Amino acid sequence: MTWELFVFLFLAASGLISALLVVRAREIVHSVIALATCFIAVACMFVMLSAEFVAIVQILVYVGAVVVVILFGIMLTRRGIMESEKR
Amino acid sequence: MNLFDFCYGIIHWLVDLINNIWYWLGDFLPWWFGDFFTAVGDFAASHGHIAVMAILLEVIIIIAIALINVLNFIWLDRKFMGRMFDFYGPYYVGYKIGGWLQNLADGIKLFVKEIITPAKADKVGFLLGPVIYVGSSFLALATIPLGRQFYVGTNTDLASTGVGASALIAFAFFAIAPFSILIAGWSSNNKYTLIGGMRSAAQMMSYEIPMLLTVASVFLLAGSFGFMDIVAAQHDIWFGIPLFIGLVTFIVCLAAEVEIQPFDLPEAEAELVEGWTTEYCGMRFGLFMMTGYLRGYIGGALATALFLGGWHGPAFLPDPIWFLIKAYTVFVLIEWARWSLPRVRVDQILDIGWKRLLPLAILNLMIAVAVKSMGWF
Amino acid sequence: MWINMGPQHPMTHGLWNLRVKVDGETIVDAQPEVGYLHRGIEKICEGRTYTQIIPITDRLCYGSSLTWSHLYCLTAEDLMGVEVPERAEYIRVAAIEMQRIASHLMWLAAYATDLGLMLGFLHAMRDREVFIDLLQALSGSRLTYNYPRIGGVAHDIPPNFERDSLRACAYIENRLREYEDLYEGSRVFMMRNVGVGLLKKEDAINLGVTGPPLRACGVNYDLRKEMPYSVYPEIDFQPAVHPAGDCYARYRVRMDEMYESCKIIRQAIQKMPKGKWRVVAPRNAPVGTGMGRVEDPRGEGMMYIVGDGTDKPYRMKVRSPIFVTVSAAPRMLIGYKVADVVAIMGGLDMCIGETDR
Amino acid sequence: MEERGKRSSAEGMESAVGGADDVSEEKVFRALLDSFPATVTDFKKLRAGVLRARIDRRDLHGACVFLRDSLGFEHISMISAVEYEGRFEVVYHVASWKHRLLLELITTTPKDDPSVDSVSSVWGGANWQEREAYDLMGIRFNNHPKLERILLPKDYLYHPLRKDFKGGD
Amino acid sequence: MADKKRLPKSEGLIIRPMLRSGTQFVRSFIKGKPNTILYPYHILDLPPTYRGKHTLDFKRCIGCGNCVQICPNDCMWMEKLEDPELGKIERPGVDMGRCLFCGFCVEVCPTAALHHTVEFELADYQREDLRYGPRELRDDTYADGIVEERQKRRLPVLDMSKCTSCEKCTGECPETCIVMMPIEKVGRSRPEIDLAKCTGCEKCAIVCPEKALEMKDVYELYFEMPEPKFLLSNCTGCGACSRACPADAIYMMEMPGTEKVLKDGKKGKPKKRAVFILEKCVGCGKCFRACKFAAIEMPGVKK
Amino acid sequence: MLKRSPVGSGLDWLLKDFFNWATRNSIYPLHFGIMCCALEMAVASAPRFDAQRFGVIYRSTPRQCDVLLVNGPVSKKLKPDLRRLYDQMPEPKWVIAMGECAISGGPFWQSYSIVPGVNQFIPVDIYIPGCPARPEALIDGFIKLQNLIKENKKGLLTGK
Repeated sequence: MTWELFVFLFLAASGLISALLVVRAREIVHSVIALATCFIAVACMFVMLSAEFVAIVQILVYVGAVVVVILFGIMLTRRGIMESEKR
Repeated sequence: MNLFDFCYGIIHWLVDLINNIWYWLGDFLPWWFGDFFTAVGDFAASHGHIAVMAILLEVIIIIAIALINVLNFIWLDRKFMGRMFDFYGPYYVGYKIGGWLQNLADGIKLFVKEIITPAKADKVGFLLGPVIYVGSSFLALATIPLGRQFYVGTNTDLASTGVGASALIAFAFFAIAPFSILIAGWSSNNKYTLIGGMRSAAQMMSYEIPMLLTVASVFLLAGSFGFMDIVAAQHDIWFGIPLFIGLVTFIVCLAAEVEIQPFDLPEAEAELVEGWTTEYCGMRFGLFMMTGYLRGYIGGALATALFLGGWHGPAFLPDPIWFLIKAYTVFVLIEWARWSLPRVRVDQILDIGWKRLLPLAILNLMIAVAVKSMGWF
Repeated sequence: MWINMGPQHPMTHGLWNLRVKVDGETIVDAQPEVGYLHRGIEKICEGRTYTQIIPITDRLCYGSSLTWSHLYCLTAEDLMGVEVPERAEYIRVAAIEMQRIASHLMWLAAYATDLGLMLGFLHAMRDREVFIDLLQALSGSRLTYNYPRIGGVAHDIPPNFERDSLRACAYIENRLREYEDLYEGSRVFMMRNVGVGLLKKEDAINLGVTGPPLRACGVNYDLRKEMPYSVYPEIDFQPAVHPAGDCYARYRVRMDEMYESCKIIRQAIQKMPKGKWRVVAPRNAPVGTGMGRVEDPRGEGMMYIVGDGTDKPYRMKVRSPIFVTVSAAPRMLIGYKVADVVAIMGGLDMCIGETDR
Repeated sequence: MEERGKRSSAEGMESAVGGADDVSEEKVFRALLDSFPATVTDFKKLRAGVLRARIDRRDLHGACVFLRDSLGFEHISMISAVEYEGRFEVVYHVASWKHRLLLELITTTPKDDPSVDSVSSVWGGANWQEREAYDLMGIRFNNHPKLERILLPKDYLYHPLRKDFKGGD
Repeated sequence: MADKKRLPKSEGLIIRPMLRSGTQFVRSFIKGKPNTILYPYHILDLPPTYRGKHTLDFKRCIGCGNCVQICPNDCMWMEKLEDPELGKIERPGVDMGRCLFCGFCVEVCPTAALHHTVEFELADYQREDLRYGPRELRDDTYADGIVEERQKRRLPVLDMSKCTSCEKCTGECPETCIVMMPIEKVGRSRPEIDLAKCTGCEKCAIVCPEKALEMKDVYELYFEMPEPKFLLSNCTGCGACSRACPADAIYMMEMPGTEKVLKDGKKGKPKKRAVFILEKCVGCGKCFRACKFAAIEMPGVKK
Repeated sequence: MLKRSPVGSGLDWLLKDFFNWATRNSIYPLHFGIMCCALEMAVASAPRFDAQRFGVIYRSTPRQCDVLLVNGPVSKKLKPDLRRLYDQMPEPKWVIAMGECAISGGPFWQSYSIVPGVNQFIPVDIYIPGCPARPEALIDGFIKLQNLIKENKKGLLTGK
């Protein structure tokens, strides 16, 4: 029982839970937030495996780019968000 | 002396002090107290614990530096702007130090203000937006060194030169911001914030590419991802001189990344009320505003470390001062352009990004490759 | 998606609402909505005597209040048949042209903020103060001058006024060249303005657009030349015209007008005769109608007064140039980006005070 | 893009100021009378360049089309509605830039049926001015594309510029 | 000047505006002091004609109420008060919360008692504090210190109680602007002076044996004030208008033929009738308001 | 939230004067122009008068403002919108009625479409007379507002 195990368990749990939330979340933007959390958890695991470069690239590419692109896709396709609630 | 040494010394001094007190009191107390204190002393003076202490101390130092820099930056911005606009800027609050306390007053006032969450806003996103934005920006700040000794190393090895891929880490965390901005803009449930968030994300995404390409040329010349190595490689000549195109491209991209004037479409005051911060109030808005300037400082620091030779300078000033002077100069340069240029349009900004800056960045990369293959670096 | 811009919005410079329908960032429909500042000035004026109306017409347009009180005095003089002394006419012309420069500088400042150029805003505001100071010395107030009277002007010019106004003209001409550097010298400004908000000449004429937006479409029409009032026939100047019809042309026309106004001020100061500056106007107006037209900084201002023999007008109608020009705004907006709204609407120089009355 | 660099000046610009074919006041008068002999009355020259004519409201639209197309009155300056005892008068100030003329065209409408034909199809600039006249004076303009209140709230009950209006709610 | 305009070039990308702003920066720095006026410490010099808070000279003011009448916004009112020096008087007050600062009240004041100062710091916490009564406006020294823009004229002013209708002044006037006008039904005449022609030569005042014509400084007035129309048939001779008139322009004269026939056949005292000296009238309408018998008409004045 | 917690009360007890100092020295008015006085409001931030010396910065959104600067006549069409702007502002907030139109309706007080005075539906703290009020008068009003805040002795637990 070293501290690495605890950290790993924590990361794994958060990764799993957030992955579950990606599927289960009612609001689609929430699931994207959960996806980002999942990616970050994975990146942290890479750090634990001493693969710092992969971790950084994981954050740079996935969180910084892929998630944003997904978010863009959601917002541009779902007009309902923007059409609703006319002031 | 680095931070680890510093913590080591302090902890050992403290443990010694407590042990001395204990020895003095030892005659009057039962024996198991002594064992307890010895155990605590051993734990406190252990290598791992001191490392954790050092990290905490680093965090505090980083935040302190960041906050003081932000206060300085806002003050500098306002005073510089004021002289350019032919007026004083902040003047009476902290009269003796040139109105420097104005920003402090602003911050404290925002802290005091009531925080309103709009009724129709998405509560989670509305809270997470500033958290991610501020957190990622502080993380990006973490790896930027101020001097040869003044850096953050997370390892306990005294001879280390900081985190290996520190520059890459800084850029990775720098790149998270559009995500948080999109979340913040979407969850406010306001059309202006939504458009602002979309614009901001689009702009940051498209400017990240030329920016990373120029940075790649620097990595190529220095042969490392770490700030320490990059700065050390600039001992003879700044990278900004062979890679002048890269420097210019980088600064333009920085202006777009930190959303200041010619590229501040997301906060375009004239068309979108306050951009994606429209619905935020109180300290949340204060954090946004502060982090905006913080990112300005990060930008200046990055440009300094990558292109302008970091802390290298004549020896009559200490390294961190040189570094800060350069970072402030870059910031003032950006501010200068900011106050004398109008804002560009959203399609034009993408045009500039993709059609002008990307080819320039690639050209810069080719120059770097040429220079490297000539064997000059 | 419909976006409401206003009534509280930094773009509007006043109180009005622009509903814009956007597809992505492109405008497909626009509906200006005015009336948030409707004060019923026409009704109020029916309950005031002819003299008392002058300060209220001052409040018609906060950008160039002198033009409107001058227009009112012209109309009332037309109704009553009052002859104005020549010195008063020259003082009025000089004051109006100063007001025109101040108004255009205010426009420049507002336009600069619209485009995000804070420097332009503050410098234009700073230089506007020079003319505000002159008008303040002339009339005694900063913004609502209450200076023209039916049958002349309220006071004679103060001492040193000639010298100061000539200096101010020289000063502003230098400054205008700096502005040209600041605006046209920048690539970004040209990108934002050239080819934006195009209005065809035929459309402009049909939609009743007047003033700088019309002259920016290549129509050389200036009421100071066409239907000269006051002493404009004796003054040599050229109306500023630009053929392009876009935002840049509007900007250019206004800048040229400021140069022309400096010329007019110089001539008016030089030609100003000695003599009386005011005659006593009758209290009651005859039965009949009076009509006056002037070239406001924003377009064609017009007033129509029906008198019924008492000391109060029976009906007073104001034609505001911007009220008509705004109705042409959708024609300019459709097809451009949301960010162009500020450039186009800013280029029209909105003044809600006269629009809503 | 050539024009961007072109200096703005009045030269080379088509001048709207009148040419050789000046239409004098009498010519306008004669042309109007010839075309609408029954309805145009009370023709008068107020001062140089300003004319006045009264016209029956039935012929208003036709006269306006005639004015624009044949006589070159291309600009509508102002539409004002005036309430007199027993009648409303709608005053159109129509300007001809070419001939430097301003025509004050007055049409009368009875109080129980205040309606005239809309001229917004003739001059686009008349659109909002007619809406304003409807809003403040309550004169209905037939065939107007969108006759709504413009300055006052949509649910306002009165027409405030009428003489019998005292304060409203 | 306009010919030398530079062509709009944009080749400089962003260099020219940045140079321009940099020049401004350097200029401001070298000068050491920007354009700003440090307001609460340095106050801008305002022109003497500036229209700020009002000030009222109690001694000059005659309480005519012309300022109240001409105020386009009804923000002034007349307040009755007792002054130890001046007795019972009526003086105007101003509601600063509604005043337009248009300056008509100052312009119309026949004795130049009301003035605008250059004071503008009127901000207050309560709406009621913005109503400035006459006591708050009082400043008896201010009006003497300023140069009045309106011209003073020396004019002969008639004191009807001394006039004997001797007609000497008519013959003396070189401009022939004095005409003897018979007073309706009284049987006497009084000199009426055409103010437009009068040059202020003082000859009439010198020649007057009863000193009824006196030279006085009168401010020129540019407003046409309403003139009272007197209907003799309605007058009952109560004298209310004469008492109300702040400018002493109404005299009560005995009119022959109105005596009451007493029981013993003798005639009593003749009744008095008002006589208006319109040169002195300031057009305030107080007589109109004071008259209860509709003997005075004043179109355009509210009752 | 911070108010009610013991931490908040403690902070307030300790740093009351400090919070008060910060609040009164950083006044953000709403950038909301109605009529003539709006121009003078703009001039007040221009180089000649420079309200920024006192920490006055105009913000465009009501969420980030402390002061609602009503600078013109409020028509009946605008009244609900203005009330909404006021409600959107976070506590502590103040209202300045600038110019005659905002104080009492000004020249339009008899008009059928103008609310005679903004104090009929919003509590007003400072009245600045003037038509329009000079920029200096506005700055004077801001200084008086600072005095008002100082006299209220409110720290963290601000509001009315």
